[in-house]
Amino acid sequence: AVALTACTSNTPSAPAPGAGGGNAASPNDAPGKKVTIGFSGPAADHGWLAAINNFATAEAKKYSDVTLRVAEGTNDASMQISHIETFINDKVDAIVLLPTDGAALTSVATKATQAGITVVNVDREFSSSFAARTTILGDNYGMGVSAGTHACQLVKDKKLADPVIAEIAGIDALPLTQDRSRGFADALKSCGQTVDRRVAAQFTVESGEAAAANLLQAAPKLDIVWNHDDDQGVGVKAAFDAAKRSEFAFIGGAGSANAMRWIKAGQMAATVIYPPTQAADGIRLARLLVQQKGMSDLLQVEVPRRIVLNAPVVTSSNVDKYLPLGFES
Amino acid sequence: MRGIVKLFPGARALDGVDLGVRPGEVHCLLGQNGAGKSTLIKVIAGVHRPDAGEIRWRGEPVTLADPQAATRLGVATLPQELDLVDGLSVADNIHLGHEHARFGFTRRSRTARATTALLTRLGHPEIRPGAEAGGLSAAERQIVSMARALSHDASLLVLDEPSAVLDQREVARLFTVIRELTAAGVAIIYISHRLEEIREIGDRVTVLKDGRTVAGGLDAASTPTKDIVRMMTGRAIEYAFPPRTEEVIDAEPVLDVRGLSLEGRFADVSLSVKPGEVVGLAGLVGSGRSEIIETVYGARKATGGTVAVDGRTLRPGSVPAAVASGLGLCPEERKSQALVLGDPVSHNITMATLDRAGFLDFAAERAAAGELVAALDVRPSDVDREVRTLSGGNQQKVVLARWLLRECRVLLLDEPTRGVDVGARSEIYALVRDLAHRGVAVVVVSSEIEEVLGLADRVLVVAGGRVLHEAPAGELTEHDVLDIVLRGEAA
Amino acid sequence: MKGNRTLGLVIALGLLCVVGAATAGDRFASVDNLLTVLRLASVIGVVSVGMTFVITGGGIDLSVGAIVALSSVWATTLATQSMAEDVHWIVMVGCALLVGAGCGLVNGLLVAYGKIAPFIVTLAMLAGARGLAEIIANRRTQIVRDQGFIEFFGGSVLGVPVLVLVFALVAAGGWVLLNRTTFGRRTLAIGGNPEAARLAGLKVARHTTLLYVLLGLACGIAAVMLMARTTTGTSTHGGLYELDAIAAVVIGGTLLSGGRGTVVGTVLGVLIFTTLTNVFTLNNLDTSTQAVAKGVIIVVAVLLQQRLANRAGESHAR
Amino acid sequence: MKGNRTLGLVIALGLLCVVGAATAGDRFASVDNLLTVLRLASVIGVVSVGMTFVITGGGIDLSVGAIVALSSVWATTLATQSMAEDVHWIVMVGCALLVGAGCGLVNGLLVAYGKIAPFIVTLAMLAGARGLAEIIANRRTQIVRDQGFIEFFGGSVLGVPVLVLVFALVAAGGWVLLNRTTFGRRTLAIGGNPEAARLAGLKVARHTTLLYVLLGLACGIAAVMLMARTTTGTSTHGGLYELDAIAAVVIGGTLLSGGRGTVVGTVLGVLIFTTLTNVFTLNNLDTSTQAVAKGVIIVVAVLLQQRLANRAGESHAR
Ligand SMILES: Nc1ncnc2c1ncn2[C@@H]1O[C@H](COP(=O)(O)OP(=O)(O)OP(=O)(O)O)[C@@H](O)[C@H]1O
Ligand SMILES: Nc1ncnc2c1ncn2[C@@H]1O[C@H](COP(=O)(O)OP(=O)(O)OP(=O)(O)O)[C@@H](O)[C@H]1O
Ligand SMILES: [Mg+2]
Ligand SMILES: [Mg+2]
Repeated sequence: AVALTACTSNTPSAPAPGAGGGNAASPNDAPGKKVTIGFSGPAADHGWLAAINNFATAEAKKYSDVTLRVAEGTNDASMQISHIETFINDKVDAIVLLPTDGAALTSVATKATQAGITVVNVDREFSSSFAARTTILGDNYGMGVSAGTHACQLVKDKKLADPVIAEIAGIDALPLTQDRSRGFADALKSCGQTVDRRVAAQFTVESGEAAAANLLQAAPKLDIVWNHDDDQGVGVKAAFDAAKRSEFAFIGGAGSANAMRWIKAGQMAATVIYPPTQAADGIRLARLLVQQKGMSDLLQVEVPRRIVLNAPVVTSSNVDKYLPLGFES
Repeated sequence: MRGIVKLFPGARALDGVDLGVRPGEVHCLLGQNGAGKSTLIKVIAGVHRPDAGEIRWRGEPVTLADPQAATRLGVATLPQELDLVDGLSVADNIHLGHEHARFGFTRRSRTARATTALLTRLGHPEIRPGAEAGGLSAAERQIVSMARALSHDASLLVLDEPSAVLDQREVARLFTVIRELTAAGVAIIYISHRLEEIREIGDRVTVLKDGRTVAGGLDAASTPTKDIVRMMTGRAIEYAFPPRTEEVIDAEPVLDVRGLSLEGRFADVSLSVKPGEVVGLAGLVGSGRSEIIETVYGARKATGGTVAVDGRTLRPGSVPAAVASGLGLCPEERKSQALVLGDPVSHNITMATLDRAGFLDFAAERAAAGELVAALDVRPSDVDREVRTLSGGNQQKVVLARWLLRECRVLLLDEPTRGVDVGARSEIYALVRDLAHRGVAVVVVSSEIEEVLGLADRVLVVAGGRVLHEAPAGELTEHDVLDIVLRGEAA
Repeated sequence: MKGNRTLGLVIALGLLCVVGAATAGDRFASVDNLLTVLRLASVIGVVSVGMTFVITGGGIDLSVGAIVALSSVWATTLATQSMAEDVHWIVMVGCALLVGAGCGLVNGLLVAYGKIAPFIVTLAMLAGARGLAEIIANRRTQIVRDQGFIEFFGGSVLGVPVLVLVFALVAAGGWVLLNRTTFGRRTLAIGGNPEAARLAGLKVARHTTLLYVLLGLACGIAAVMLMARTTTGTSTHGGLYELDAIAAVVIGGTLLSGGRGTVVGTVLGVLIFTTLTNVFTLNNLDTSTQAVAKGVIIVVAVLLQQRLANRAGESHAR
Repeated sequence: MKGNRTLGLVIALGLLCVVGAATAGDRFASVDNLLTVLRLASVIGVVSVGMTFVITGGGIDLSVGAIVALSSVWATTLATQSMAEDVHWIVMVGCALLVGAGCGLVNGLLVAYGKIAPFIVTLAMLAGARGLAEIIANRRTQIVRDQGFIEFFGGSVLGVPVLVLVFALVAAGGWVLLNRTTFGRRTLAIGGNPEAARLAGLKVARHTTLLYVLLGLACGIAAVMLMARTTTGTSTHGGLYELDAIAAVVIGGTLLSGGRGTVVGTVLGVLIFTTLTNVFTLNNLDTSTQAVAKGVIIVVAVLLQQRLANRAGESHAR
């Protein structure tokens, strides 16, 4: 798996043209055949998704041979299908698609592939492997596992007997939230623990604050809290601070710059990275695919079919390494 | 019907009413405002269920559980508060609930034909079956309601104040239709506050007072007016207009309207009213009188001409400007244009006196409202009661009270006695005169030419959106006015 | 007035098309793109036609999106799908319609006989139905396995996608029902003046209930269409449909207070919103700018349309 | 009637508290938890009080959430924050209030003078303001750096959190304004029968505009409170506030069609919803079950309350 083929600069406003990211520069960046890429993702209604968008557009700007078409972000599968249909009508060369729901977008993606368009599937996987040329997956289940494993580590390190473990999930109706929770629960099971309290927020700062405020009342004493999303984490943290509660280890998710800074300042135990650069990577890969180039770090001349991103845990011991990668949300 | 009782929260609307109606007769129902006439009608129509009493139909006891049941029996009603659906066409309104249809699909040409036939019978072939009811004038709406009642081919037709907004000509047409119906054996219950109508059309009279039958089956033609009025009100009332001011007013006019026009409605209307003067607008239904005074008031934006109060020209189309300079309007349709039905009487009375920002003084508000309610004899005299639950005539008094409280200098009255009983009517007449004495300028619009002539000092005759004639009221007779109007219409 | 109102919408749509063609050229003015717009409009369009009836009848329904979600989920459960496998995919369709109509019935009964404000009833249904959908689906996306179903609804008849055809049928049926039947007349009457309607002997409560059932049925149809389009049933389907549908209905000229409704206006309203999104996408506007532009365009369009209606109204009066 | 209606709400809230205490014991019935509930209720509560006025006056506002978002974003931009650093954090507060009132003014002018249906105007504002917020914030969460601001609004006075105090003040002010001033009375009249109000000489258009400005101002206050609570300003603040606020207002007994409004009812409505969520969370219910339970509880509560009101009404008549 390739971890973070991201750019050096994490702020999209300061793109480094032609730079091949932290990984070795390669002749692949040299301008080639003109490529039109359509990009469609969910409504950028929270920080991580906004970062996805920002990284994607910034990445596209780096290449003089890439024209990016961005469809309106939407949470309605039907609407997103019509965006893809528009791209097909438009005869774009490639489509980078972060579906609102992988299964729901599968058939239209298959149609695009059949129309000869290179489809790159990002983050939420299609239900058919014929729908996309390449799939870049953030690992939601793995993210839960990472968080759970780290929690188990904490239990062992601190020698907690009968610890109270809480989980603040994101939008509960989304399959990705279910995957994260499942991963978390499975990892905890391995060290004999369970989730004692679970609340769900809406991926927004405000809902995070409200959910956390209620959670704190529900549990007078907490040992470990895993919050799925660092963007809502800003609100969660505000609730903790307002209640002056810090007796527990606070683990985050996604890996925003805010979270990293808190870790550095000792206000947070850890966060699990869920890279918001996936779509940007998708655009790079789409360009390579259309220009029929391979990935320079691989001996393979073809771009792989499936790339699963790692979900590393950031703690105070390695935060300095990851801080530059934290996204501002 | 025997011993009908109907209770409302806080009121005994009907308290043992007896009523017997024979086929082919016109049975008149008389009573003061709030006597319970409309409530009784609603019981017959199946709208209200009586709390006690017995209803027999052709000798059989029946229960009228809902309006459908009444319709099935052959009862059709024309309710007092015109209940038309604004968004529907005239034809659809008339046939609502018993549409001409096949398999649920409306048969439009048939409906239109039936509608035209009904309207022609009522003398109004010019009302288009396809016109939206919302765009009709009050009188036209009344006609449509009447057509609606007729469309049922009922054997008992109940008319609750059908003539309230109609002029003489219309009333005459209505009577022709009623006579046709009675000749065919249809029974009619007829409610009106105009006693002369009762004499003309009625066969027998039942008088209600405070929810009880005080007299039933009186002969309509021979019972003396005095007796009827005494039975209704418990006292004798002279049904007469108060004397006019004799002295010539030589003050400058308060209200001065010059060349006022509203495109497509009326043109070049000039009128001036001096303090203490009562000016009447006479004319037939649809002649544009309501629109003229609404435009004077700023409720409609004039397309030409000026309105000046005390020599200062008002901003056209601004009601607040008009009110600020002392104008007040009692509009034609009290329910939709004047009252907040769900609010208490007191709030409705003080509504026009809220223009200053600040805190409310409840005690003062209730006291002021209470005083006016007492002065105008609004019944019941409870100022906290929702206006909705007041009878029609009492609602009208509430609107009047609003402008009395404001002490406006020019009062515009559009059909001020619509639905008001004999007693209250003479009270309102006296009130208007009294106001004039105190220097208020009054403009009165009424479809009863007699009322305009009796009440006003000076009369303007309006037809087709033009002022045809202006003369002191004393110099005109009903006949003259009709003559002028008809000649004007012909021209 | 009514004709002018519709004319205003047609002009707005026309202008939008002109802008689309001018800025995106052939990419906009192609048959394929037209069909894309129509397909997108179909699902929300069916819901909006149903919503026209409820709003015309003096009600409102916030639960349409949730009902769509619940119907789609229920129709794609393992049980339903395996039954459909044994019998025919029509079972899934029937299930979706039944669930939709059932939810509508609950709404209708509570509004008409429980006498609770429609806003509250359907708000409760919004929460309840979506919650139930999540529970049934266990928050997973359920995939439609029946290829016959997908092929049927994903297919075309004489070049017209079946989805668009369904929308056209629903719209035509809705128009006839509202304008040419006693049911429609009564709906207008009940919305415009419920008291008068009662006096006229209409069965107001029963009729009101029927209106909600009708809308529920429309939601069921929309769920089927969505299942075909996305090949899935999930509790996240139909998100914010309530706003979209009400917006289309109101922009179309139906009075939110009831008593006046136009199916043609609703259809135009839906098309305007869908075309707007399409033109935006073709012109590569970013989402935030789109939102701002959308807001401004709505206001300007309605203002213009009102001017137009007034002017026409005046000249009519002369 | 009105008293009974409020009584019904009080009983509903009381029952909820009993259930809370029974199922969650001391965790529910503690001062801390009470304050938590109140703090949660504060932000949406302020918006709902403002909404009461607009709805009572016959309007509706779908843009409240978007206005909250825009205000919070505008008040936390780099420019505003550095100006606040130089002067005082009151600058941020002023900025939020001004932006809120400004948006309200635009809504009001378009409704009252543009004569566009409030639903459409505020729908446009919903899209526009949120889009603008996203553009200004570049979809980032802007962190409030001024500690003075956070400490002030995060603090307590005599054990009562400042946020709760602000809510209490707004509610009390709203109550006085609606029930004890000519402004409130005019609002009722205009909502009850706008034509009658106009013919009685009230400045209907100006007053209507003011109502929207008032609500905009409330949104500005809510934005400040949210900034203090979350220590951030972002374009995602205020999500679905329109539904929550309207729901609280309507449950509280204000007529959606205007003409009748109760601030006390609204406050109770907000408290009921907030307490419900709190009790659910204390009992560790999952969100789907919460949603279903919420739907059922709303309907049952309103039905019960109506029964109660009717019975009381009858006994009153005897
Ligand atoms: N819904 C109601 N609730 C309470 N009281 C009512 C209601 N409807 C009517 N009333 C009362 O019943 C009494 C009779 O009213 P009704 O309308 O029958 O009078 P009416 O004889 O028709 O008077 P008018 O000549 O003014 O029309 C009045 O005192 C009125 O206030
Ligand atoms: N909003 C409207 N739209 C179309 N026509 C109208 C409207 N209002 C009034 N009219 C028409 O204008 C004419 C004048 O009506 P208006 O009400 O002023 O007459 P009027 O003399 O007061 O008679 P009355 O009030 O007794 O009907 C009528 O023919 C009426 O149909
Ligand atoms: Mg009456
Ligand atoms: Mg008139």
